[in-house]
Amino acid sequence: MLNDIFIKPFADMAAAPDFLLQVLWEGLVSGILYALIALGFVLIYRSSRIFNFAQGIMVVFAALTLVGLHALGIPAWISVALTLAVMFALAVTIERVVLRPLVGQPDIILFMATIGITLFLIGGGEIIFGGENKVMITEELGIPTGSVLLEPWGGLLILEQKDITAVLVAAALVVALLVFLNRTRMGRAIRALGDDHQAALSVGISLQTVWVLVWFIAGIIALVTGIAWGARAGVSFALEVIAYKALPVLMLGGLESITGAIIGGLMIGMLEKLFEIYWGQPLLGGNTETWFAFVLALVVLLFRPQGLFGERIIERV
Amino acid sequence: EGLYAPNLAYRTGPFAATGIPLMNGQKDYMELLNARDGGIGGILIDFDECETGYSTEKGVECYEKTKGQAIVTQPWSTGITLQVLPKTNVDQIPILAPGYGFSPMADGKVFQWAFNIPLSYWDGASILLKYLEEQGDLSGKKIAFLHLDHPFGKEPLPFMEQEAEKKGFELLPIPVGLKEMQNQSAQWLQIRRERPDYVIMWGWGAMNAGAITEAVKTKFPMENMLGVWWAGHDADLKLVGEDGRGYKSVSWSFPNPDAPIMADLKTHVVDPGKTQSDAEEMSGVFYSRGLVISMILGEGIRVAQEHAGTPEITPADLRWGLENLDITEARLEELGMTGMVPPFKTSCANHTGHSGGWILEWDGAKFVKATNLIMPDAEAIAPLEAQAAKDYAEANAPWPANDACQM
Amino acid sequence: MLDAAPAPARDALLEVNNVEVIYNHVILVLKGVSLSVPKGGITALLGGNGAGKTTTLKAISNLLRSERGEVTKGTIRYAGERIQDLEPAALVRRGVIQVMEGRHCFEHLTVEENLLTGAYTRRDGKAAIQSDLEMVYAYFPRLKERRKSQAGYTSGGEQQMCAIGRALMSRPRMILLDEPSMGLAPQLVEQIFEIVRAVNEGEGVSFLLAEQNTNVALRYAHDGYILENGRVVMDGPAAALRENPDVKEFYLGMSDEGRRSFRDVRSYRRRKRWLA
Amino acid sequence: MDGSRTDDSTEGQETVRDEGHVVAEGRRIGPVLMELRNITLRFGGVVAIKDISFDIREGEIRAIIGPNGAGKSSMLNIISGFYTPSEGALLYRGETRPPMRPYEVARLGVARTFQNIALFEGMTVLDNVMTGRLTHMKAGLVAQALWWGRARDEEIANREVVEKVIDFLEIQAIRKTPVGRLPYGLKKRVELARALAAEPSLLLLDEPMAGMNVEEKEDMSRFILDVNDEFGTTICLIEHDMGVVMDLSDRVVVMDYGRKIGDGTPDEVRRNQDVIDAYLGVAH
Amino acid sequence: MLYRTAGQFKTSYKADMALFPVRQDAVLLAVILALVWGVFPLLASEFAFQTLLIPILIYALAALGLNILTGYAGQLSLGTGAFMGVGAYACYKMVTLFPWMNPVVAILLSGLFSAGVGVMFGIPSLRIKGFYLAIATLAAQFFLVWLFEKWGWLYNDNASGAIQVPNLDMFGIYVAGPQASSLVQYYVVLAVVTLMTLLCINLTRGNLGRTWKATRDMDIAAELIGINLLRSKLMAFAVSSYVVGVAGALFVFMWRGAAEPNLFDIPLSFRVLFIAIIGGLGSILGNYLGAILIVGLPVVLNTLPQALGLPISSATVEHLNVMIVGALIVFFLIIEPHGLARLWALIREKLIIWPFPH
Ligand SMILES: Nc1ncnc2c1ncn2[C@@H]1O[C@H](COP(=O)(O)OP(=O)(O)OP(=O)(O)O)[C@@H](O)[C@H]1O
Ligand SMILES: Nc1ncnc2c1ncn2[C@@H]1O[C@H](COP(=O)(O)OP(=O)(O)OP(=O)(O)O)[C@@H](O)[C@H]1O
Ligand SMILES: [Mg+2]
Ligand SMILES: [Mg+2]
Repeated sequence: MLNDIFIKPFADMAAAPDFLLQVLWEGLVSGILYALIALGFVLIYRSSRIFNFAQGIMVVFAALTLVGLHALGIPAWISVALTLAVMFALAVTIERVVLRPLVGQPDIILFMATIGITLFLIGGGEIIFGGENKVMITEELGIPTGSVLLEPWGGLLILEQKDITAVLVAAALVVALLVFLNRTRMGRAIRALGDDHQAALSVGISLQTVWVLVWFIAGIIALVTGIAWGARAGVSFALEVIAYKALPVLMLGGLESITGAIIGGLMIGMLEKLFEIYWGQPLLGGNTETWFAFVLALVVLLFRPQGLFGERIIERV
Repeated sequence: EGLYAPNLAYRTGPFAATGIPLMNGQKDYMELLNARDGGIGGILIDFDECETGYSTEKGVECYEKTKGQAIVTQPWSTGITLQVLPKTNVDQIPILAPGYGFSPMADGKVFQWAFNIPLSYWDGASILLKYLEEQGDLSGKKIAFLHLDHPFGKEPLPFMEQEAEKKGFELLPIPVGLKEMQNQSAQWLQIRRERPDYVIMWGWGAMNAGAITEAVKTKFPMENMLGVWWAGHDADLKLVGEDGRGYKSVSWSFPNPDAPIMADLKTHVVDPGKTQSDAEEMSGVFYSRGLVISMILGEGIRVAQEHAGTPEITPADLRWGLENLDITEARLEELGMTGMVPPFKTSCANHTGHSGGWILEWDGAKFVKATNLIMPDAEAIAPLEAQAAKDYAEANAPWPANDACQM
Repeated sequence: MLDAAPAPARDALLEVNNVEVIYNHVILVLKGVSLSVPKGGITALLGGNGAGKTTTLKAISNLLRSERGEVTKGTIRYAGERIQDLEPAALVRRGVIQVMEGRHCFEHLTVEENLLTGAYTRRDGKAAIQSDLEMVYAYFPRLKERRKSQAGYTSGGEQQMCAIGRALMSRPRMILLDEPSMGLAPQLVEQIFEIVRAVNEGEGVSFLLAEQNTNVALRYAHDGYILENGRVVMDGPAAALRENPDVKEFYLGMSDEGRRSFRDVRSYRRRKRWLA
Repeated sequence: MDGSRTDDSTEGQETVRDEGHVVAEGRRIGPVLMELRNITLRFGGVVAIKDISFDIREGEIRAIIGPNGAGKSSMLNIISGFYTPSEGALLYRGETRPPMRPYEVARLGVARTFQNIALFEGMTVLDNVMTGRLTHMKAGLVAQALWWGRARDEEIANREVVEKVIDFLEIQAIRKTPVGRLPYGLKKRVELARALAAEPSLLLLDEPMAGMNVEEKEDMSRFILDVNDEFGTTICLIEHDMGVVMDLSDRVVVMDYGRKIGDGTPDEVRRNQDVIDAYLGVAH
Repeated sequence: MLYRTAGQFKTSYKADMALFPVRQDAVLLAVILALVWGVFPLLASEFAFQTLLIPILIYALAALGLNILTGYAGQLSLGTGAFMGVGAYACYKMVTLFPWMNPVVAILLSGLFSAGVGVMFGIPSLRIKGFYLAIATLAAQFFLVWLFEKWGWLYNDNASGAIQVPNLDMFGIYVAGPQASSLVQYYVVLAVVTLMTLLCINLTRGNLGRTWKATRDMDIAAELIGINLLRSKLMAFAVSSYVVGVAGALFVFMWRGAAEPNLFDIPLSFRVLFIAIIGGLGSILGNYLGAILIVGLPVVLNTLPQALGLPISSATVEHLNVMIVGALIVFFLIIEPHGLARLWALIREKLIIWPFPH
């Protein structure tokens, strides 16, 4: 028993290093995708302390819109532009209809509201696009689809080119966001807003503008995520469930932290894969990925209640 | 107005993709009967859908809602079937679960009201294994059983395990959680590590697309991958097209574009714009399976009407009808459905009919029959069925058995 | 003298006319408040707890909405323009900014970042903002010391300064100051009011300040209004108010023989004449 | 301020200084209740309190004053166990108090109010004050669930105590209003009520009169004095209004930048040059 | 003036602490009780029992449990579904292991198990706050559901992996399982729910209730006035999970008749959360109002198109449902973030001062 837990798994890893690499790579890629969703969360949380549950469905929605538009015979890149327009419209509507009337309400109320939005989008999306699984227009977007075959230690390592692209794009996004938040006036406003929106109002920061902007950026991120993930497993509402994985990622990384989202994403992506392959499947009957991330996050939180990179919780009286 | 035959359909949620063509097929068939023959036995069929989204909870709600006037309930999910199963003895409504549900339902003496015509999951598993044996002895081989972690996916396990014992192959069950259908990299990494000789897939909904793309990605030899009939959806394989060549799926139904019924459908349903389907979908396996499913119900009703001597049949009459189906080649001819389903015959003791099935193969663009009809291994299945039925009845005592049935 | 009529407006910059405010649709708080702040003037808004000072200020700066409060009657004009329906942001751009009661700093931002957010609406370039930052630091050296620490961890007084400094950063024409002296050390109070005066005289910024510390407030203000549960009960030039016996008694705690000791409070109890 | 008060309070302070338990102004000042020895408190880099020692005697009113950021609140937080000092020791009734969770300190009979009001916004005034009695209620889960026997009697008994406090602080009128809606000043009063309800032996007040006008300050003063007199409660308060501090307190600690720059009777403090420079300024 | 409170004076604190200080409330309640105990059962159809009455009660109870944790003690939980599951599985094991056991007793006992599990997952709540804590509960959610799937012993290793409620009788009447009549089940549920509600009302208005609210409103201050946070929070987790667990047992034994693991998955948790929040956090009444809305609405919406004879496919109806529910959630949050209960309270306030505006 102990042997199965502490020795065998590592022996297996050593035995087939190429396979280990493959596992890590798979973990990395899904980790990146979790992280991308988490990014959307973070941004919105930063600006309004809103825990935006709708991020997941926004991913689906963006992807479906893109595919749907293209299905109407609109050239890929134009559909991308149009999709962005749609996401912008969405941001404006949400701000007008949902956020504005709920200014200053307790976090949990806004959280609920975003769940409301989620349901609304699910229903609407199903009506507009239908429930069938669709193919992401990968080639049309000029994303390389082949796969790179490496042979470390004479083994086999399969790297999908589209995954590589996803990784690169994600990296770029993160850098951009970091700069935006910490270096720009708007970025400062966003963070201020998250701290105390009353005060923010009083110094003339306009909730409307900031929120629309933030939700729009979240929309863009959603689109990127949608493309990346859709390229892997087609586009359908089943995709929404991956959104849950973003939650532990957030917690692990810290709700306010962009870097946290990324590092958390990668950590969770890889660790859950490793655990599933080397412990879960042999010892626990598999499917441990459904909970591992959460338990991991929980354990980490026990030691750092604000997550690895989250802002220190200020407690004063 | 007409016989109320509700269908607990799902055109929404992660399973809609595979559900919709079936639902369309079922619906169009009834539309056809109504439009062409004015229903069955002169009475219209009120074929109405209740949306479940494959959610067991919603399904039960639909059952409760419809059971009042319905002559039949078509739960459309093994989960829902299992939950309404015990109720049917009380409500006395036949469950029609063609090709799904609880395999032991074949034992009509115990499950008086439940039908899984024409093949049970255990039949399906048996056929697949027989086919594989034709390719070579299974002993010492390793078979991965990639299944949805859900009552549907677990259903064949008892039989598979028994066969593994007998035939001496290693069974490697790999569950796919509802949340992982889209992202099965973990499962496929496991497959890559375990290097099984075959992968048998008990998949449904988004899981199929996920599995097939992963298989292609990880370069698993497609010809060694086989699925249950619900994992043989054209759209899922169109995702990978050429790369999917060689993938197989057992099926008890097959599209036949030249069948007279297709022509009738065109004139009576498609042209009047009564269908929600389209040409591409209608040429697929699932749509035609939808037709067959409704055909089974239709035939049940017809037989029941003849027996009852009135078109206004009761659920009880329908049960008699479904217990006395005899779908011969000749009958299929009359129905204009030649080659779309193997002939089969039910009885009060045999609620499945065990029609047998074909192995279909994806040729890169569509499914083609790869074999002739293969029959399930009855000797292997029957005792298991009997036992399971008995256990079930005990667990749910008091459970009335149909002792009137002398067979 | 005791009537609630608005003071004769000598080219009033801000005019509040008979404003009524209701919270949560049920709680009536302001029952027709009228006041006016002359251009370049310092006007004090005095009154006990719950009198409605904060509410009045928020009504002016349009911060009520997010507290489920609303102006149900009356008009508010700034530089002759009706500002009731403007966004707070728009107001700030017009030069009206509020320093809120209590310490509303951005906890997780550093003191300096806090100050910089004050300049959010400004478009006149980094240089100008930098020089103003220096100005603020000149006013509050303490802030300069703690510029790099998170505002959430600074002491009450430091946060108060931070809030005021932040307001100055927006180059306002009119500042609504809510209880600036609350929780500040006496020196600091004087200091802050000195700053208020300096700013008022230097950059000609007008002030409307809600204060409990009547004593100081009336020393620095030009004129004042006294609010008692939602109504203006007295108003006039600060000097006059300071001399008013009632004000002396209830707000300055003076009686004819000078200030009474807090130890003696148990032997007597002040009673308000006009709300007997 | 008016010279008249100086002499009699000096006399008071004289007696206090000689031997611990002599009647000062008809009020008994007992032995040392809480002593702080060489307390130092650091937050990462920031040194909030540097090696401060002082004591609080039973029955006295002890004031802590000092410029903003001096470390007054932090000092209170240390006494009430919210911060644990980096160095130094607390002695309660003579023996060193081991590091405790705040709630344990509260059960020792230390109650307090807060600089930035910390009421339970979601509850009515009555409930808020009732929470003050928590430490006195023992009924078990079941009894409470059944609203029976001990649970009910306790509820009523404590309710009576609370009502007394409510009358005492003259907040009967708002008994059933949610505190969220109360104006600042009243909130402060409710907070005091909550602290009093616990019938503490040591009462810590962090700027009880901030943001109040004279009239309200006088009311507050009255309450503080009455509590101190009638229940003999020891009080330690932080206040910026010199008038109040000088009039009410028996002894005053002056802090500046975390250091103690003065300690003694109001008059001593008022005369202390460092204090004048650092804090009082010319105004007083 | 319907709601005149003037003239109703309290002469003793006891009277003042009575459940219904205002007479009209008591009357109203009496009417409602009469309805649910007497009138509904007589009039209700099988369909009404199965899709409205029984589920509304059960969901309301679950929401009540959640409300104790989230509404009163301020600990956001997204794991309600799983805790209901624990209750259900515990009950299933008990009745299958000890067939002699009285089903209602079994149901009440099963709550203890979920309470235990609840406490276990509640322990982190001392350090972890707010949304971060939600993760602890999500961990519970996903882990437990996974366990329900993997741990064959829980469902007696039957092939389907689902639990089937056997026919259980009490004094010769079937109360659970296919043979049980809806009427009987309705009364059992009603009885249990009524009892639970009463107990919860007492807890929340008493000392414990105040402890929880204090913890919720400002935990630092709470600790500083002598509340042992860990104890208060764990107590909340225990009580809440107990109620939720009982609700779960009822859910399966008195209503569903069978359950597969993913029935207890996150959508269930959310539905209960909706009910609690739409109904009003920190209120007892709210749970019922919320349940009526969230459970009743889809049923109504589903029957509407046929009633109006609209030619909408049931799928579209379903989507519209989802949309409308989503929209309604937002809508209600906007008109009254503190939920239907508060809405009622406001109306009441208005009634009291009616006809005078303020
Ligand atoms: N958000 C709110 N909801 C309901 N009532 C409120 C709200 N804010 C303030 N009030 C009520 O409005 C009245 C005036 O409050 P306000 O804060 O304006 O008084 P104030 O003069 O600023 O008092 P203080 O000097 O203590 O700040 C108070 O009685 C208070 O109860
Ligand atoms: N939790 C904390 N973390 C970091 N620094 C702190 C913390 N609490 C207090 N400080 C620092 O310690 C110093 C003293 O703070 P404290 O609140 O005790 O001042 P104070 O004397 O109460 O001032 P005021 O009169 O303005 O309330 C301040 O500089 C503050 O920044
Ligand atoms: Mg105020
Ligand atoms: Mg302080």
